[in-house]
Amino acid sequence: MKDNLKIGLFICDCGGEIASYLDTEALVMAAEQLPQVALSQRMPYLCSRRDLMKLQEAIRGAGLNHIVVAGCTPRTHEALLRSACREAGLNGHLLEMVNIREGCAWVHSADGERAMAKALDLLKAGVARASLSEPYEGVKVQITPSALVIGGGVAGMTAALALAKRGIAVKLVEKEHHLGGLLRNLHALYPKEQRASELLKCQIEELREEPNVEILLGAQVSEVTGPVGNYRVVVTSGGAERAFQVGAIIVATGAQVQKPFGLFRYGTSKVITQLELESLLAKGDLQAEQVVMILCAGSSDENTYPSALCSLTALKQALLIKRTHPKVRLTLLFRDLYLKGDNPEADIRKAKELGVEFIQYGPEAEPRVTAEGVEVYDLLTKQKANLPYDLLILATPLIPQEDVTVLANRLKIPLDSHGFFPDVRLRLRPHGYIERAIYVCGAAHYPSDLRETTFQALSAAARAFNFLKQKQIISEGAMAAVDAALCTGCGSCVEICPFQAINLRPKDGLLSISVVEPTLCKGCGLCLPACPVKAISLQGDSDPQLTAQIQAILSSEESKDRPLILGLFCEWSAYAVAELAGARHLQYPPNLRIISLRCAGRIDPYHILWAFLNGADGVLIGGCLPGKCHYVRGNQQAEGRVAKLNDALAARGFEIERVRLQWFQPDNPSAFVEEISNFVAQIEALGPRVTQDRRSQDGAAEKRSLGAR
Amino acid sequence: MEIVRTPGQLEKLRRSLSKERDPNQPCVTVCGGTGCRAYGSERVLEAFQVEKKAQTNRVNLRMTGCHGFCERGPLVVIQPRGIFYPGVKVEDVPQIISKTVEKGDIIDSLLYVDPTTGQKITYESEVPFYKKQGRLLLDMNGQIDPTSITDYIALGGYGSLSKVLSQMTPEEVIDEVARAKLRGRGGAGFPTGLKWRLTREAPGETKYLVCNADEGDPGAYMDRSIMEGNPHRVLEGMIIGGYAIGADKSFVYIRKEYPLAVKHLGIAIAQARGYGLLGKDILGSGFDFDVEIRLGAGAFVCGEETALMASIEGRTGEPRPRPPYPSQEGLWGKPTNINNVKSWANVPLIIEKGADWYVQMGTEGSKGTAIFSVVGKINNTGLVEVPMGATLCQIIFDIGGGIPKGKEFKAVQIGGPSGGCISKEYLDTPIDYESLTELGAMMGSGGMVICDEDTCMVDLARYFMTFVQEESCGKCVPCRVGTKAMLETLTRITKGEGQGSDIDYLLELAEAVKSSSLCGLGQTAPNPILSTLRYFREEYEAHIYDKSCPAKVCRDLITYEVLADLCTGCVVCARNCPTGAITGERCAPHIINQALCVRCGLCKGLCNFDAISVS
Amino acid sequence: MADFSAKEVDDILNGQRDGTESSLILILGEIQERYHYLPRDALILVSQWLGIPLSQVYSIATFYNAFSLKRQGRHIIHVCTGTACHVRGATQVLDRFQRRLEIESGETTPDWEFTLETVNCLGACALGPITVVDGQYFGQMAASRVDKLLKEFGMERERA
Amino acid sequence: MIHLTIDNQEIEVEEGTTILEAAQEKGIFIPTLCYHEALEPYAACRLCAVELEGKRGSRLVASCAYPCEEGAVIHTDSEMVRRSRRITVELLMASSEHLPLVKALAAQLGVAEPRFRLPPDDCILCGLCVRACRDIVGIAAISLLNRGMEKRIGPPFEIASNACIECGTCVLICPTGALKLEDITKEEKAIHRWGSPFDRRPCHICGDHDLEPHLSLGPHSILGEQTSGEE
Repeated sequence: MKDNLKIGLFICDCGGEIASYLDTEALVMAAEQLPQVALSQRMPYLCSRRDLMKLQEAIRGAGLNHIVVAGCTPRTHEALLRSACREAGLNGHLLEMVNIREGCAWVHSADGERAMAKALDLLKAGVARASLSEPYEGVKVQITPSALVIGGGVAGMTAALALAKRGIAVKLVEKEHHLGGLLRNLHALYPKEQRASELLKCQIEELREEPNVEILLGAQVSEVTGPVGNYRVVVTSGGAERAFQVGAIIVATGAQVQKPFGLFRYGTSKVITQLELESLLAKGDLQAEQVVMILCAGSSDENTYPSALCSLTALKQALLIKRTHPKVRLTLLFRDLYLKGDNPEADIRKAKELGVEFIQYGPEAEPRVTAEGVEVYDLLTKQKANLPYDLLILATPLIPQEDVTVLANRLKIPLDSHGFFPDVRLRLRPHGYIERAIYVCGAAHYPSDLRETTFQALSAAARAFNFLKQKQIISEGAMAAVDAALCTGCGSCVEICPFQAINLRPKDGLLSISVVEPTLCKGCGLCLPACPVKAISLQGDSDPQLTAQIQAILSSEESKDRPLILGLFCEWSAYAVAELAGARHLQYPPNLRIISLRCAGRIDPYHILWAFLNGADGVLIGGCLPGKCHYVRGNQQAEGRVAKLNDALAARGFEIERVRLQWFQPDNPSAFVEEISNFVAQIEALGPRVTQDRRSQDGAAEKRSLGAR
Repeated sequence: MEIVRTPGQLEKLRRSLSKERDPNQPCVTVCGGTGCRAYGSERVLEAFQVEKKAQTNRVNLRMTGCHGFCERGPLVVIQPRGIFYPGVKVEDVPQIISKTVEKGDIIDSLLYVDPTTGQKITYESEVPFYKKQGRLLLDMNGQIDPTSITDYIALGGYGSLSKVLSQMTPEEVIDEVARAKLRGRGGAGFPTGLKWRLTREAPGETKYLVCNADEGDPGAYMDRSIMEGNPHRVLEGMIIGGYAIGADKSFVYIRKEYPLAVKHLGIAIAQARGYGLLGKDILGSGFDFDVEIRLGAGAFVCGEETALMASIEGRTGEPRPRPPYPSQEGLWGKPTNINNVKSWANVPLIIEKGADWYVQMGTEGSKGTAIFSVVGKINNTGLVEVPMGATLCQIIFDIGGGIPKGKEFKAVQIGGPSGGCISKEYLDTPIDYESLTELGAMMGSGGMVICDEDTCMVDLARYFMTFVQEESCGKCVPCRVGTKAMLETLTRITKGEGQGSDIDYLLELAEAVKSSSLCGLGQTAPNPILSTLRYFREEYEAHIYDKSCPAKVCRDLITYEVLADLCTGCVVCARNCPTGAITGERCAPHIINQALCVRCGLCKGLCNFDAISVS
Repeated sequence: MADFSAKEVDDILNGQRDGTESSLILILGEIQERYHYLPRDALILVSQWLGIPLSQVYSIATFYNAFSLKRQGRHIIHVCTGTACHVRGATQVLDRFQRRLEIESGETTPDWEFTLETVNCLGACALGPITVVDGQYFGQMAASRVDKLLKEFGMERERA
Repeated sequence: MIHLTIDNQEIEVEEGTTILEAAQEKGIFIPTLCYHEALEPYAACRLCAVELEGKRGSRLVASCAYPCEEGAVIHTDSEMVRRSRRITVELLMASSEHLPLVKALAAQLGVAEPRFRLPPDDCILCGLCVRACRDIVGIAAISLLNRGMEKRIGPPFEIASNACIECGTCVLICPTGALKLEDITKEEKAIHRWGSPFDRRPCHICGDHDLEPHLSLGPHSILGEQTSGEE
C-alpha cells in the first residue's frame, strides 16, 4: 500500500441510464467510507464537455493522483477520459474504469438490491486496483516504410503495385518460379470473357517495370520476428537466406482447387474439374455432345461452404461452351447459385437463351453419377431425370494451400475452421487494441473471383498504406518486465512467450537472466504464471493489483450474493460477450463478479486459490475458442493449468466442480447468459463452500503467503 | 512565355501585346457563351477557319465569351467597325468573309431587326439591347478570348494588381473598396470592405479566401458568363483581395453543371501561374497567393457560406449555426473571406478607376452596376448590366424588348427561390438592394424571370417551393418539414382542392419558416409565397373558391377543347395524343375525350390552326 | 459507359497524391464521370485509401445530386427545369419523356438504354426549355419534339 | 464575465457560455431535442429558439448554439418564441405524433392536431446517434444519408455495418427509442433499423467480409418465371 494516496472516485449517472437502475448517490456515500478515497463525486454525464472539465478541475484542485471512473464500458470512453486526465497533468494509466453499466446496471436491472451490492463490490475492486496502479509511458515504435507481400498471384501483384506506385518499397515473395498463381491455369475471365493470359502478361510487365518492387521467385518466408511496424523477415530461396525489415505484411497466398477424388467417379476420363476444363478450353479441344456440370459438388456435408466462385465459373464456362459449340447439350445442376455483379440475371438469361438447362437439386438428394449418366431429382419438376454425359464437370470449391498452417504460425495469426485467414473480429475488439499490420487478401481469405480479389488486394494495400503512413506507433498496452534481482534464468518464460519477446542475456559471467523486449511484448501475461519465482511483473496489470482486485471484489462480508462467483475473463471473448449481453440488457444472476484479463493464459493457479480463500464459492474462467486465441496458445495453457490445479484443490478439500474453464464466442450473448446461469445453478447445487473459518490460522497463513507474492 | 517578375515587366509586356493587336486589323469575333454554343457557334467558328484558309484571308478569328444577347445566338461581330450579325448559320460564313471582311460591305439580310421599330440595325453598339445598358463587368466579354491571358493583359489586365502590389498597403486597398461602397453581389449586399476588414483583423496566421461561384439559382447565369468570358478579372480581384486580407490560399467553389466555366477558369489559373501572377512572390512583392478549384456537386444549399465551406472541406453541405462567422472561424477553423464572383470582378475596376469614379454609379445605398439575367416571357432574353437604380421598366421594355406575341406583362420574379414577385404597379421603382427588399423581393443572384398573362402565380410559387423543398439539406425541422407542408398546401390549391383556411395556414407557415430556419435557404424560402400572396392574392382565391386557374396553367382546373370551326381535321393532334383521347375523321372536326385527356398540352402545341382552346 | 474496375479507381486515387478529405468530392466526381455512377467497391476503396470513415463517404455520395449510386443507362437525358425553362413549359417536356420511356425522372429504363434526370438550370435560359442528351444541347424543346429526339438516340418506336 | 438579461433576470456568465447553458444555470426551462450535454450543439430542431432583441427588431436564435453577448436581452417564452415552437412541434407531429416525447411537447404547448401529415416515423433526425458514434465513440459507423425529405440515418449502403462495435451508445442516446439493438441473422448482428434487406444465406466464407450481399436466386427466377429483387 502506497502512502500519500489520493484517489478520486467519479460515478457517472449516464444521464439516467445508470442512475435509473442504481442509486448512484448511495454508491457515492458508500465509496466515501473507503480508505484512500480522497474524493467521491457523482457526475450526470461524465463524457460531456462540462463534466470532463469538472473532472479536470477536481484533479488539479484536490491534487488527486489516481482516478477511478465508474460508468460505462472502457471500450467507448476510456480514450476520451485518459486524454482528459493527461490534459489535467495525470498519467493516463492512473485512470481505472469500473464498468457498472454493461457490467451491472443493465444486466441486473430486475434486481436492484443485489445489483447495488455488486456495484459496490466492483467499485471496491476498482479502487483496490487503482491504489496499486503505476504511471507509465507507452512504447514508441518507428515504422519501417516498406511492405512484404507474400504470394505472387493476382492479389499479391495488385497489392504490391498499388503500394509501390505510392512510393512504398515492396518485397514480393512467390514460392513458385513464376508469377501469376491460379490465374495461369485460367482461360477466359468473367464477366467480360477477356483472355486471362493477356491480362496476366501486362500485369507482370507493369510490375517488373516498377522500381519500388523487388520480386523474389522460388522463395519462402521462413521467419517473421520483431515488433509490429518493424517486422524482421527471413526469406529462403534455394538454400540461400535473406533477411530484411518491413513495416507491414500482406498475405496473398491464394488457394488451390480441391480435387474431388472418390466423388462422382472423378479420375475417370469423362469427369474433370472446372479448372481442368479451363485448360481444355484454352487448348480449344473440347469434343463432347453432352456436357453436364455439377455445382457445389460434394459439399453436402456440414463443414463446407457454398462458394460464389464456383457459380460464376460454371456460368462463364457454360456461356463459353455454348458460344463456341452451339450443338452441345449442356445441363447445369446446382443447389444454390451465388452470383454477384451488376445484374447476374442477364447472364443467366443469356445462358438460357443459348439453351443451357438449369436443374436445381436439393441438399438431401445429391446427383448420382454412373458410367452411363447422371441421376438427379429435379426440385422444380419434382421428378427424377437421368442425364447421359460424355463430359462431366465438377465445380469444386477452392481450398487453402497445404503450407498455410506453417505460415499462420510464423505470422502468429489464427486460421478459421476451413484453414482460411479470417479478419480479426475488430467489431468486438478490446479497447487499446493495436493492429498487427498484417493484412490478408484474395483467395487466402476466402474463395473469391478475379474482380473481388483485385478489390480486396487494393483494399488491403490501402490499409497497409495508411498504417505505414503514420511513421510511428505508440503501444499503450500493458508490458511485462523482469525483476533481475529475482530472476534465476530458468528460461521457462522464454519458452512460453508466443512472440519471442523474452530472451536470456548473460549476467555477470555465470548465470543468465531473462530480458523483455518491450516493442515485442503484447502484454498477454502468459509468462507471469510460468515464472517459478514470480520475477515477472506486468505493467498496468500487476499480480498485486489482480490479487487486491480479487480480494476486494469478493469482500462484501456475508454478502447476500452467496454463492459468490468470480469470473476471470479474457477480454477478447468472454469479457467482450459479457459487454455485448450488457448492451442488449440481457439478464443474468448477479452472483457473478467479473474481472477482465488480457488473456485466459494470464491466470495463475494461485489466483484461483486466492479467490476461494477470499470467499468465492466458484470460479469461472472464460477464454477464446481453441485456435481463436489472439496470443496463439493462451487458452491451451489456461486449460493445462486448471487441470493441474484441480489436484491442488482436491488436496485442500474443495470440490473441483467449483472451477470451470469455459470457451466463449465473442458474438453470442444469449449463449453466454445460458452458460453463466447453469454454472451458477451448478454452484448453488453444491451450496456455499464449507471450509474452515476464514480467520482461522492456516487460512490466514495461506493468505499471507499468497498475498506476499 | 516567361515569368513576369516586376510591375515594369508587366507594363512592357502589355505594350508589346497591344502593339500586336492592330486596331484596324479586321477581326471576326464569334460568341462562345454556352448559349451561343448550344446554337452551334462552334460550328460557325470552324466554318470561318475553313473559309479563311479557302479565301486566303488574313482576318483574325476570335471566339469570345458571352455577349449577353443569348436570344439571337450565334452572335458574330466584325471588328473594328463592330458590324453585328445575329443568328449566323454556317452557310452565311462564306459571304461574310468575302463581302463584309474583304470589301466591308454590309449584308443586309443578316442584320438584326429591332422587333419594336422593325428597322434594321448595323452596329452592335446601336442594338437597343446593348445601347441602353451600362456594361462594367461584361464589357470585356465581347473583346477578348477568355482562354488567352495575353488578350486580357493587352487590354490592361492585371494592371490593378500591379498597382496594388507596388503602391498600396493592404489597409489602403481595403479603404478603397470600402469607400467605393461595394456591396456583396451574392445577394445579401453585405459591405465588402467591412467584410475584408473583419477577416483581416481576425486573429490567426493562416487565412483563406473563397470565391463563391455556386450559382445555384435557376434562371441566373451571369456568374457563369463572367467566368466563361473573363476569368482573369475574377482571378485578379481574388489576388488583390488575398493581398488586402492577408490570405495566401484560396478556393473557387464552382458548379459542376458549368463545364465550360470550369474549363476556362482552369486554363486561366494555369496561365496566371505560368506568368507568375499566381504562386510565390507575385510581381516581386514577396506576396504569395494561389487558387484551387473545388467543384460543387449539385446542391443549391452549398451557396450558403457555411455549407459551402463544409463542402470544400469534403463533408456534406450542411449549414452550421452562425456565429461564429466565417470571418472568425471559416475553413478548417481559420478566418475565411467569402465573396461572390461579381464582387471579386468589381475589385480590379475599383482599384483601376478609383472609388470616387465608382461611387458615381448607382443609388445612395447601392453603388456600381447590377447584372440581371432577364429570362422567361421576354423578347430579348439575355444578360443585362445596368447601373444600380435603373427601373424595371427600362430593363424589361427598353432593353428586354417587352413581352413576346404582344401578351400582357404580369409580374417579374427577382432573386430566384429566395426572391419574390413584383407586379406591374412597381415597374418604375429604381431597383437597388433596399427597394427590392421593401417590395418583398431580393437582389439575390439577379435572376429576373418575366411572367406574362399565361403564367399562373400560384403555380410559380409552387414551382419555387418544389425547388427549395428538393434542395433543402433537411437538417433543421422548419425547412425540412415546413417547406414540405407549404408545398403540399400549394399543390392542393393548384389541384382545386384548396380550402378557405389554406391562405392563413400558408402565411403562418411562411412566417415560422422564415424566422426559425437555420440558414439563409430556409429563411428566404417562403419569399415566393409571401410575395405572390401579397400581389396576387386574388389568383389564390380564384383557385380556392372558384376552382379555376385564371392563367389556364394548373392542369386539374382546365380542359382542352377543339374549336370545331377552326379544326381542319388534319389528324396531327389525334396521331400524337399520348393517350389517344382525340378522335375524328380526316378533314372533319376532331373531339377530345375529356375522360382520357391528361392535359399535356401536346395537341395545342402541334395544332397549326389554333383550333385547340383551353378553358 | 465503362464497367467498374477496382484498378481504374486505384489509378484515379493515385492521381490525387495529396489525397485529403478536401479532395474527396473531386475524387468521387471523377469516379462518377468514369462510370456515370458510384460503384459500391469504389466507395469502399476511396474510404480506405483516404482514411475517411466509409459512412462519411457514403453520406456525401447520397447528399449531392451529381452523384448516383444506381447504374445509369447508355444515354443520359437531362431535362432542365430551371425557372426560365419552367415558365416556357419544361414540365410538358419532362412529362412526355416520362411517358415515352415509362420511367420517372431519376430512373433508368430496364434495358439500361436511357436514364432520365432533371437539372436545375443549365444557364442557357435563352434556349429554354432545354434538354441535354449525353452532353449535347437541344434548345427550344417541346413535348412534340421528344419522340424525334429519342429516335435519334436509337429508341425504337415500339415502346410507349 | 459577460452580463445579459434573460426573461428580465440580470445574469452574469463566463465568456463562451451559450444562452441555453446560461438559462439552465438559472433554472429557466428551454425545450430541446437535438441538444445533448456530451455533444457539440447542432441547432437543427429549432425548438430551443429564443427571442433576441436587436437594433433591427427582435429575431429568433437557437439558444443551444448562440453565445451570450454583452448586454443581450433575451426572452425565452415570449409570444414570438411560443408561436415558433408551436409550429415546430406541429411540424414534428406530422410524422412523429405517436412519440411520447412529441406528445408531451405538444400538450405542453397546446398543439392539438397537425394540419398536415407524413408517413409515421420514429426518427426525428436529431442526429444525436450519428454525432455520438462519431464524436464520442470515434467509430462513425452511421451517418446521415440523402437530404431534405429523404434524409435518413443509417450505416453505409444501409446494410449491417462492419464498423459498428455494438457499444449501444447510439441506442441509449436516441431520445425517441427509434433505434433498437437486435440480431439480423445468426452470423451478422447489426442495429435493427439498419439491417440488410437482402436474404443473406449463412455463408462462412463469403458472408462476413463482403459488404455486397450475395444475390441468391431461387429456381423460379432462373427459369425466368419472375425476376429477382435487384431491378
